[in-house]
Amino acid sequence: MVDVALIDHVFILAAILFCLGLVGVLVRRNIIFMLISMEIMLNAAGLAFIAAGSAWGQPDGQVMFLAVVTLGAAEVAVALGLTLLLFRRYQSVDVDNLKELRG
Amino acid sequence: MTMTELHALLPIIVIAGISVVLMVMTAFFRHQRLASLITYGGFIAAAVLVAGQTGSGPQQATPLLIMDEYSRFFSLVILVTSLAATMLAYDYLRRSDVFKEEYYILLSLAVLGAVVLVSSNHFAAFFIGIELMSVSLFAMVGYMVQGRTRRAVTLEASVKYMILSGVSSSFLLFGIALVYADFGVLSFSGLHSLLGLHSTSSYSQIGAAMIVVGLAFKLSWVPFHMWTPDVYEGAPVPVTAFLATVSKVSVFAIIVRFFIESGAFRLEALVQALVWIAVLSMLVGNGLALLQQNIKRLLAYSSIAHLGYLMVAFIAIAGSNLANTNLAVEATAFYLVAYIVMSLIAFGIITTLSSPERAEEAETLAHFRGLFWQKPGLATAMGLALLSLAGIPLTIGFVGKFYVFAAGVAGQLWLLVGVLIVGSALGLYYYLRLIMEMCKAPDTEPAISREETPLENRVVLSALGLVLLVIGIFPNGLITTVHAAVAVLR
Amino acid sequence: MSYGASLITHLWPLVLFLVLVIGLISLMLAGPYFLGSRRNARATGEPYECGIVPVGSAQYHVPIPFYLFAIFFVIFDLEAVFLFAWAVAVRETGWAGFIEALVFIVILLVALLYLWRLGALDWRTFRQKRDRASVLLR
Amino acid sequence: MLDWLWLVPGLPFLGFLILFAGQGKMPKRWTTLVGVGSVGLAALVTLLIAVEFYGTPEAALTYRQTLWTWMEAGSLKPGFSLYLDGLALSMLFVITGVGFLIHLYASGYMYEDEDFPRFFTYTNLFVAAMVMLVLADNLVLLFLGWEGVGLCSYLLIGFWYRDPENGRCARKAFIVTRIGDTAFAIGLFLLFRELGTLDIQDAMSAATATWPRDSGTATLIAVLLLGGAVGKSAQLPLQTWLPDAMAGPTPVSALIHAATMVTAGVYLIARTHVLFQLSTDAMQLVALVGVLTLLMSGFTALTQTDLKRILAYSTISQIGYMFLALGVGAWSSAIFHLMTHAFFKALLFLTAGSIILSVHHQQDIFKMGGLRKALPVPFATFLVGCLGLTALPPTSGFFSKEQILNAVWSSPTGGQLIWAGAVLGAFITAIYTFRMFFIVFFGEQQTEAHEHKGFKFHVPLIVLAVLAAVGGFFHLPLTSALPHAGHDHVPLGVEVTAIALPMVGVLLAYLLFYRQIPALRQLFETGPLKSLAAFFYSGWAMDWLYDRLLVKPFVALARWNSKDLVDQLPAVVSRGAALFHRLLSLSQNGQLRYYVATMALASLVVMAVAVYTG
Repeated sequence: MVDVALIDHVFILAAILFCLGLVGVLVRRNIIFMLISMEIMLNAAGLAFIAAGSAWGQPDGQVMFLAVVTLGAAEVAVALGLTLLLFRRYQSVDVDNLKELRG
Repeated sequence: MTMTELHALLPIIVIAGISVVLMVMTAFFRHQRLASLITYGGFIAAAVLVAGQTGSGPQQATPLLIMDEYSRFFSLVILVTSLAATMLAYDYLRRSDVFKEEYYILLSLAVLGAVVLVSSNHFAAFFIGIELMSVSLFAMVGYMVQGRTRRAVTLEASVKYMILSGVSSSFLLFGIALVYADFGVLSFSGLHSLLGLHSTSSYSQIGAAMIVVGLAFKLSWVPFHMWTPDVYEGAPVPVTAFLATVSKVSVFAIIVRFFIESGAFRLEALVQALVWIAVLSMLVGNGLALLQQNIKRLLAYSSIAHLGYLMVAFIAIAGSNLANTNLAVEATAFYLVAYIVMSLIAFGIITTLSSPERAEEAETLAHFRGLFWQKPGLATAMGLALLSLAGIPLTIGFVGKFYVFAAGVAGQLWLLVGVLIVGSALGLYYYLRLIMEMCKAPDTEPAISREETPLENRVVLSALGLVLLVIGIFPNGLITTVHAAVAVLR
Repeated sequence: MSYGASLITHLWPLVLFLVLVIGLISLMLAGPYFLGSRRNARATGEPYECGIVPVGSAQYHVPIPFYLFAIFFVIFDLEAVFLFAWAVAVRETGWAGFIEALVFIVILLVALLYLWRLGALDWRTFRQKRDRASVLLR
Repeated sequence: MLDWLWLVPGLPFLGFLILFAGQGKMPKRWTTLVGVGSVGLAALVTLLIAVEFYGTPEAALTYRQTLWTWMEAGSLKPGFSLYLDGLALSMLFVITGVGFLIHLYASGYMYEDEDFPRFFTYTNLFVAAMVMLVLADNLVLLFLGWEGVGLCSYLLIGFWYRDPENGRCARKAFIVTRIGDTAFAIGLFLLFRELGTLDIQDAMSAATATWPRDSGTATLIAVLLLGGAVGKSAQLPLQTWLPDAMAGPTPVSALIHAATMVTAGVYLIARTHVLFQLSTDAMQLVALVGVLTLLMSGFTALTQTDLKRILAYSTISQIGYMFLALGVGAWSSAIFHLMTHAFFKALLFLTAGSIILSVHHQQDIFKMGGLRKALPVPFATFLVGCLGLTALPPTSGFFSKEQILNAVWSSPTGGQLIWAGAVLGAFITAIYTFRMFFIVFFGEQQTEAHEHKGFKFHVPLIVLAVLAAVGGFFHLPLTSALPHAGHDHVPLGVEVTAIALPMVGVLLAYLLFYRQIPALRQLFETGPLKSLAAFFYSGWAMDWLYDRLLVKPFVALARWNSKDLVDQLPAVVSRGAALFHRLLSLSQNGQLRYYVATMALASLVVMAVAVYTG
């Protein structure tokens, strides 16, 4: 491990971001906010990659970050389409409307 | 990139080519038959290429991907499965009123992801593969939301799948980042001399746990399984067929490789956690299926249970005896194939009986009541699949379960073996219940359409049924193949 | 070098960046205040929204093409990031890298072609397209 | 030619598949062709194999054909291999040869039946399973064949399922043989556990190497196997199902319940003779079972009035002779008697079928009478069959039974007393056989009779009659497969007694039932002998005894318990399972955010486990 203290700090930040995102997904009912929270979780992982990569002096972390960002964009692309349909169906973006499938 | 690497990557390039060609085609004219033929052709060509490379030894193509017997075997399995699933979907799509061609684009992208996934021995390729597959899949789950005659639950299923899948991907990624931070390596084999050996750092422990959590979601291990029944029920049934087979099998194949090559089995606490996940999967899956009335949900729960059975063999790999671990790896590979065959038949029959033009899927017991008297061929195939799922002798499912059982006994996993037996007994009940339903006298007003079964479905289903029986009676051919395929691991 | 010193050497560009940003924004806000003339017309107090007159409720339906374009932008923009990575290492990767980048761009082009033919880049609403088609047919 | 061995079980099985796929929609002509032809071809292949087999020196008379190894998981490698030796070949002769003749006969006998195709579907499956049982080279396959023939027997006894009585008989047969099968399965399992191999030949050679003479384990396994054999072959104390099994069509009685399946027990003991040789006690038990059964069922047959039931009891009695032969170590004599018995008993059953068909399904012999004129061919063939059953020289039955009786006299597990019982049995056999014969064919004609003529009826009868007459001169290739009993020297007086007593019996029957001497009849119709006869008639009241001893208490116990444990246990299990299901279902509440929460919580647990216990 190189530069232990710095990387620990960044990882604590990333972990906080990750938890914030997770809590956001849990407590928000608005699907837009859930998506934003999801993006925060993804970016927390991205931040962790950048930090780890720079700690090891490798470009791999940044490469992974690019992949993460692309994934985020792709997910959002599909997600926004679904959000529109959700809004059209229920006239709201509250995911708690979705409870037909159960049992 | 050298020419040999290019040659090794050729199957993947062909699969990627399918989606590009389809996009160009769709841009200028729409034609479902042509699109389907291009897809079939691409899958067959890729499969032939993979088969042609079999036996040529391991080939590392770029640091990300490895083409060895193991990845070739599973690539082949995925391609053949996808071909069958695509053929089964043709008639269903034809009768629905949405754009059809994009389905093939999405499907070939998902297959591309799956093949990349099983060929990866590096976290980057692993992650790209799994996400390519997942993103394509949640587009496919929500594929029919636009149709005029849509099922109301499709949207719900796709939203749920998307959100949960996104959350699980984040777990997976964060886990990878933690492991990377600890060791500075992203390749599986690079971790082998590190992971679990210096246990001082909790980074890699938490990281490995988070990776397992992320994968557990994709594999619907209990308690990460909750999306499974909802998505299976809500998705159009051809998509469910694909989701239940290709995505499960590819992720399971790679988790086996990851655990063996990275030495993650040395993390004893994690293995202990896996034992409890396996116990829960077998019990909860079967318990939820017990009185389930919706066939798609029933199959979802049963697939949870089957993934639990698979875990018995998976955990048995952790043992120290080399012969036993080889047996366990073989058992997982064999059971995966068996699981594909059985599930594909079951979902294929639901696909065949469904009527998308009325936004109705053959998912209630009423659809199956008296099927033996109305459509004896389909009912026989369904009966075979159910018997195989229940693990009745002379079917592929029995041999698979026997294999898993043997692996569990050899690894002395008595708890897991015991639960496996209890789970199988519970399973017998609901599979036979469905068979009995098919044997009953039909309702006066049959719920299923009286249409002729399309040729494509008939061919695929009889081929699968034949495989189910032939491997059930002569399993040695597959056993030899599996044996050769898994020998490269470790 | 002590930990504190190393932190400073790591962080000073960030600090500088922050200072510059704050300075620039202050400048931009303060400049008009001193330089601009003051008039009190009807539209002066209204928020400026890129030329669109803000009328009605803030919660109105945005046409779907807006979202589509936003998504296209995000995606194609991100793909450019990969090209950027290639551009950094263009000499090391050589011709092989060039061909790979070419393939990548071609695939992007195909996607664009697909979007174009699908009509996703068409701003008009469904009704407008239909009317246009009927005009052409006539 | 030996390579064609797999065709012997394969052809009937193919026939079964074709008939099954035809689902009764094929024309009757085709059904006949497939049903009879498949068995005929199998018989032909057997014949060709036999020709080659006889050409090779006897010492090398084994042949193993591995079809495929089913799977190899760990050390367990169950495979599908066929093993042919003299013993198996002898059985194949009987099964395919006699089986073919019976099939041919059945194609005429069953022609009018609406379920004609179903009949051949079952019988073809039966032949395939029986051949599999005989040719099996490992215990798994043996057990598969064993259960297969049991299933076919069940299906065929209940063939006319519309009469619930037939269903009851089928169930009885199934349940009673099941008791034996359970013992058999336990025995097989023990054998596998002790010797670690499923291969029969390996197991036999391992048995001699592992266990000393008269070892407890060997005795236990042998007795358990005997339990299976007793059930399948309807020996004491599990013999009660066979008379009821006559509810099936007569060709079935001939094929399954006389010639082949019921002799599976004999085959089993002969196949595992090494094991029995290790244990004197087990051998003694086999001999005792044999002699007691043959006496008991002989006396019972004496008083029966139903033609088929007489034959059924005589079958039990004759299999008793085979068991006796096995018990005294006269292995090849047992198989020899098995073959000759198959000839004359199949003949008797088929003839009985013809008679019954001619008199409009009348089975009571006292309502027939004087049929000699009306049915000349059955009369002649029945006579040959009766002579064989009575073992009068020079019919086939004479040779085999003489061998057995001589072996009993000189064997350590036999002895004079058992010999006396066996000879008494032979005497009784003569009486009841000719009682039946005289009553059916002589005296006053009681009923109309129309003989069913034709190729399909007469050819099997005549061929079987010839076999029953001259079958005693056949030489079975058993020398290498079974240990030779040694040449039995018995005193001349003993031999003469054994030959003479049946003749006396015939004479007695002649006097009683042909001449009907009043003094003798009076003896039987009055006093203690009459009640004795009633006792015999009821099959020594065995059914009554079982009913009182086992069935009634069990039913009473069940009834008394119906609200209690026995019923409650499954109910508790099912209710518990349902409750389990409902509880779990609550977790699937469809709420997305609840799912995320569960996931987050679970991942927290997994991570905590990984960190704090790692």
